[in-house]
Amino acid sequence: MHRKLPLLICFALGTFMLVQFFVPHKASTALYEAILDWVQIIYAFSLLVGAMMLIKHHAVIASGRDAKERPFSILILMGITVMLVAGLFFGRGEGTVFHWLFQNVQAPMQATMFSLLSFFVASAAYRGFRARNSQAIFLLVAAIIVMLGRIPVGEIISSYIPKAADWILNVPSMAARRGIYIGIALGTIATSLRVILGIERTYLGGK
Amino acid sequence: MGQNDKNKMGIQGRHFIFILMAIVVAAPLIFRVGLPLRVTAEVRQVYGFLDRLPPHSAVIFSFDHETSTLPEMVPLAEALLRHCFRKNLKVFGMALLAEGAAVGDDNLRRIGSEYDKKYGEDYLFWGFRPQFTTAILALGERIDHEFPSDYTGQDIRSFPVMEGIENYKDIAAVITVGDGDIPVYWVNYAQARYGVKIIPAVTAVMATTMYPFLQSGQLVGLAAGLKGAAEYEMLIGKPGRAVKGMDAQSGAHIFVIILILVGNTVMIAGRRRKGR
Amino acid sequence: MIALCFAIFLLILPTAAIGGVRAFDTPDDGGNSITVVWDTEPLRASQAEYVRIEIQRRVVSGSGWDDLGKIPIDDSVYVDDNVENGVGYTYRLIFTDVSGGAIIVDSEPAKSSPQLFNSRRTNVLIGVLICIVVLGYYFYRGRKGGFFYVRPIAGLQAIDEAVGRATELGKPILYSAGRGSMQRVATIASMNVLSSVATKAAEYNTPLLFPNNDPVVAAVAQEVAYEAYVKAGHPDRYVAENIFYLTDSQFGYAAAVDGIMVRQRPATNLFMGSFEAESLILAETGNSIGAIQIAGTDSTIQLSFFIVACDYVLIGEEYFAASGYLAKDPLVLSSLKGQDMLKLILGILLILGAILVTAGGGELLSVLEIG
Amino acid sequence: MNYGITVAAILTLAIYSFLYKDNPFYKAAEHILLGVSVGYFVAVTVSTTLIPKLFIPIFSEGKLSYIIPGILGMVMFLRFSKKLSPYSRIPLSIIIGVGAGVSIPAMMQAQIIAQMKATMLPINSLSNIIIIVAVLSVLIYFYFSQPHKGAIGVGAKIGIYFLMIFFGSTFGYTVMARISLLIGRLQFLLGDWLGFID
Repeated sequence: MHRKLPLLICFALGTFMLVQFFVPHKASTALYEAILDWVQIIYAFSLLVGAMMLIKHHAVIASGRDAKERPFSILILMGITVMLVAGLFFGRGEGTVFHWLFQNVQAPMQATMFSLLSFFVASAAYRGFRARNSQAIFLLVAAIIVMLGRIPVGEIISSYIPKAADWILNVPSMAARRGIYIGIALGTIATSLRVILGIERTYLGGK
Repeated sequence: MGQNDKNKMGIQGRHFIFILMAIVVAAPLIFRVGLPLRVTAEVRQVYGFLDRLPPHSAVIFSFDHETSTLPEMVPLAEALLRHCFRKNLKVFGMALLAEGAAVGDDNLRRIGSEYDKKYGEDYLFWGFRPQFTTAILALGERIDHEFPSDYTGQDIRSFPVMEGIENYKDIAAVITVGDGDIPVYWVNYAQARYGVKIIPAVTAVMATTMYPFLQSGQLVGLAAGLKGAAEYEMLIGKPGRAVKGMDAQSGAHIFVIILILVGNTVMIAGRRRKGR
Repeated sequence: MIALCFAIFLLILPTAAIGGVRAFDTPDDGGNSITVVWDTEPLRASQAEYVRIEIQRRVVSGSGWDDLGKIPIDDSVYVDDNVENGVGYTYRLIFTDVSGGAIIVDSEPAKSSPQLFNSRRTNVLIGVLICIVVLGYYFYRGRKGGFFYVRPIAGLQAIDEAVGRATELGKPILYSAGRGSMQRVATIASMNVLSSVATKAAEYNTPLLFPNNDPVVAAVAQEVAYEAYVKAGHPDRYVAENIFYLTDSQFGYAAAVDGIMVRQRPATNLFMGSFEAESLILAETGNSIGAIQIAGTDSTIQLSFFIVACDYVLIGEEYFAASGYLAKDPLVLSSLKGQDMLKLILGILLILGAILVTAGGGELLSVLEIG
Repeated sequence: MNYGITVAAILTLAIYSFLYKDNPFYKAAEHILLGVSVGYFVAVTVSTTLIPKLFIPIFSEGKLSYIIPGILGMVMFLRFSKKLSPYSRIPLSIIIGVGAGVSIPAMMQAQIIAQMKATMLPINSLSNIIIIVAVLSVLIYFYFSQPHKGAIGVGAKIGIYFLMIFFGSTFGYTVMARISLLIGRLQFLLGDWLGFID
């Protein structure tokens, strides 16, 4: 039952959603709206499952003996608890603990974490980005034109640079991306069809 | 032993580049030059479209990003929000990623108060919905069914700003402030299926992936990255942090280009030496 | 030309009646809607300056007119979304001019009904049907055990050579699957590549290091690698400790893998999977220790960095094709074949379309209008 | 004095300490971040999605049909049980089945038909020709049924160079994005915190 039923559900719902696209009749819309609701509710639970897994993982470490890792797992659990209690019971608007922690802990740290990349880009530019063949040369030249063309200095060097950047973005780069999109669209249609027909079962775990 | 020394050198060299990078960005922030900015056609299209909307048209701001890209997302959202509030458009906020919810609510209230707008009368924040495909589709049927209450938990039908708003047919444009693929989902599921106008305000990383939809007319325009925000700030005549950051952006681009050129020269020279 | 236009104008002017009001069931919808249209041309052409349009409606069998409101003078369409299906309605437009004079025009009665098929989406239906037929055919053949050819992929041959090189130099191979969870397609594909790499590593007795970012992926990888060693006939050479879970921190992972690279100096780095920002740090360090690097991923952004920092890169679909080829998975291969066929069809249509437009048949492309 | 900004600045610096090397301060900051993010996420998901979309309909509006997705959602938690975990595939199959069903027409409509139409350009300018050739050659590069020889080989070769231009422009924009993030953080440190700049 736990093997056959999911395949049957996939087939039934997949087919309904596919056909519904072509049918404007209200009878199909009502069921359609209900299904959209259901999916969002179940999906919200699945997100909570992910969070639970993480909590479980760190709860094990926090209660274990690994003195090196323990304090960090305890930090995670503390963070979760404080934020959860604050958000669920004491409001989320301005002036609340939840809002303060979001503004002064979560947001700045997350943004800083990503800004580390600007440093890594700089060192990789010197040590890693190599024009090792003609393809890489094309890539780097396009990159440099775009980088110059999108800043004021590019315009100062030559008025052709921003124009060249515009052209690259609107013509060859755009068209190549379109080719990729069409390929991805076909790939998605093929995968979706396999899911609906029940021949793609990787999501069920194991083949 | 020799190898170990080399590693140490490598790490030190890397630190040297890090420090230079910090200086290259920090110095122009402190000592501003004010290099002239060129406004691109893509950003002008966004501005022109919003500018031509009749007053009280409804727009959705969907905050489809996480906090990691705030330095790019907030200036973009601010500039576009200022324009919409100044034009007296009805602004509805929502988020398809959880972290966008707190950011969006905050932005709407902050910029709304700059223009004396009232929550619930001029603008409203609906909140967060997971599973973006189904959320985008559901808004095409009935908005008050998808969001029965706003972010603060009050009945959505109790707000006067919701009057006459049923689904996408009452929405002039969706502005998706996104740092990932979600703007593409808006195109696939809202633009194609319901004919909604989509305006992507995205991180620079996502810019190149928007062009195919821009050329095909599936997008109204494109405002990308801090540079896009700076251009928009110029267009609405309210230069802010994005404009102030553009000197630093210029400096850092030149620095990275120089590093690439020097790095490659060193490699070619090294190869020649080995060749002999 | 101008004279001709003027003549037509004069002809129309005296006879043009204001109105031409038509009401009909709104097409391609779920019902409860009637569309009313009228000509605005006579309004503009007329000498009287019209300032207002009002619209009213009446149930055919009923008596009184209900006010529906005012309409901007430039509009020529009104959609009434508040009607009952199957009931006849007559619409009345009242055009008022600046002096207060009004013209009243009634429409013929119309009924609303829901449609079963949205005819504006016929093009999508045809497209979907073609996909189902073509893909279905190849799925069927795949299940019957059909064989599908896949072109040689340069990056795959490079992996073989790179493993050989590590053996010659007596150095280890470093493998990373990035940061994707086990559900990600790119991670699943990575396990197929790993299986092939581990088989070779077992044959050559070259150490294979695989630090992981996700405990589940680490467990699966251990299983996959062990199986490969057994298949190669050298289960004794398998070292479970070499495939291990490191940390789930993004940059912490990158820093730790950096440390492994600098200390153990692998001759070959293989980055196969779903990567995020950490890819930059890994590829840079790998480059600085002079390792041969091969990457395969579907992330556009990371690809742009990998291409300039690695020796070979499997780009998007190419990576999945390579993995399907290695796993000899008939399902993946048949799907690939079906997609190829569709690409061929689209390519031909594209050329024909461009020629058609060039030859002046651009209006025909309206069949591709989406709605 | 605004304590919030000071706290944010200290945490920002703790993260930047990673640039020297991986260290306990960085690690602690990173774990606090992870904890707070998960807590935030769960709080927002429960209070702004599950409460209005599930609990209110069931408990205050009496819409009992919502009990079904509620139960299916709970079934997801069976993943934690070794014996019952296969049942968690039932709700999963709803999400996946619906996703598959809606994506087929959407892909056909938005990414194939609309994109094909936009590529069918009159062959009368260099840019138009390049667009058509680029789309075709990229499709050829990702065509796996023939070896890259002869005409197909030439097509694929052209395709890879167009791909390189795309990856190059993405590279340029990505560098731009990363630098913008640093600008934002330095504006915070130098402006909001230290007050050197406005």
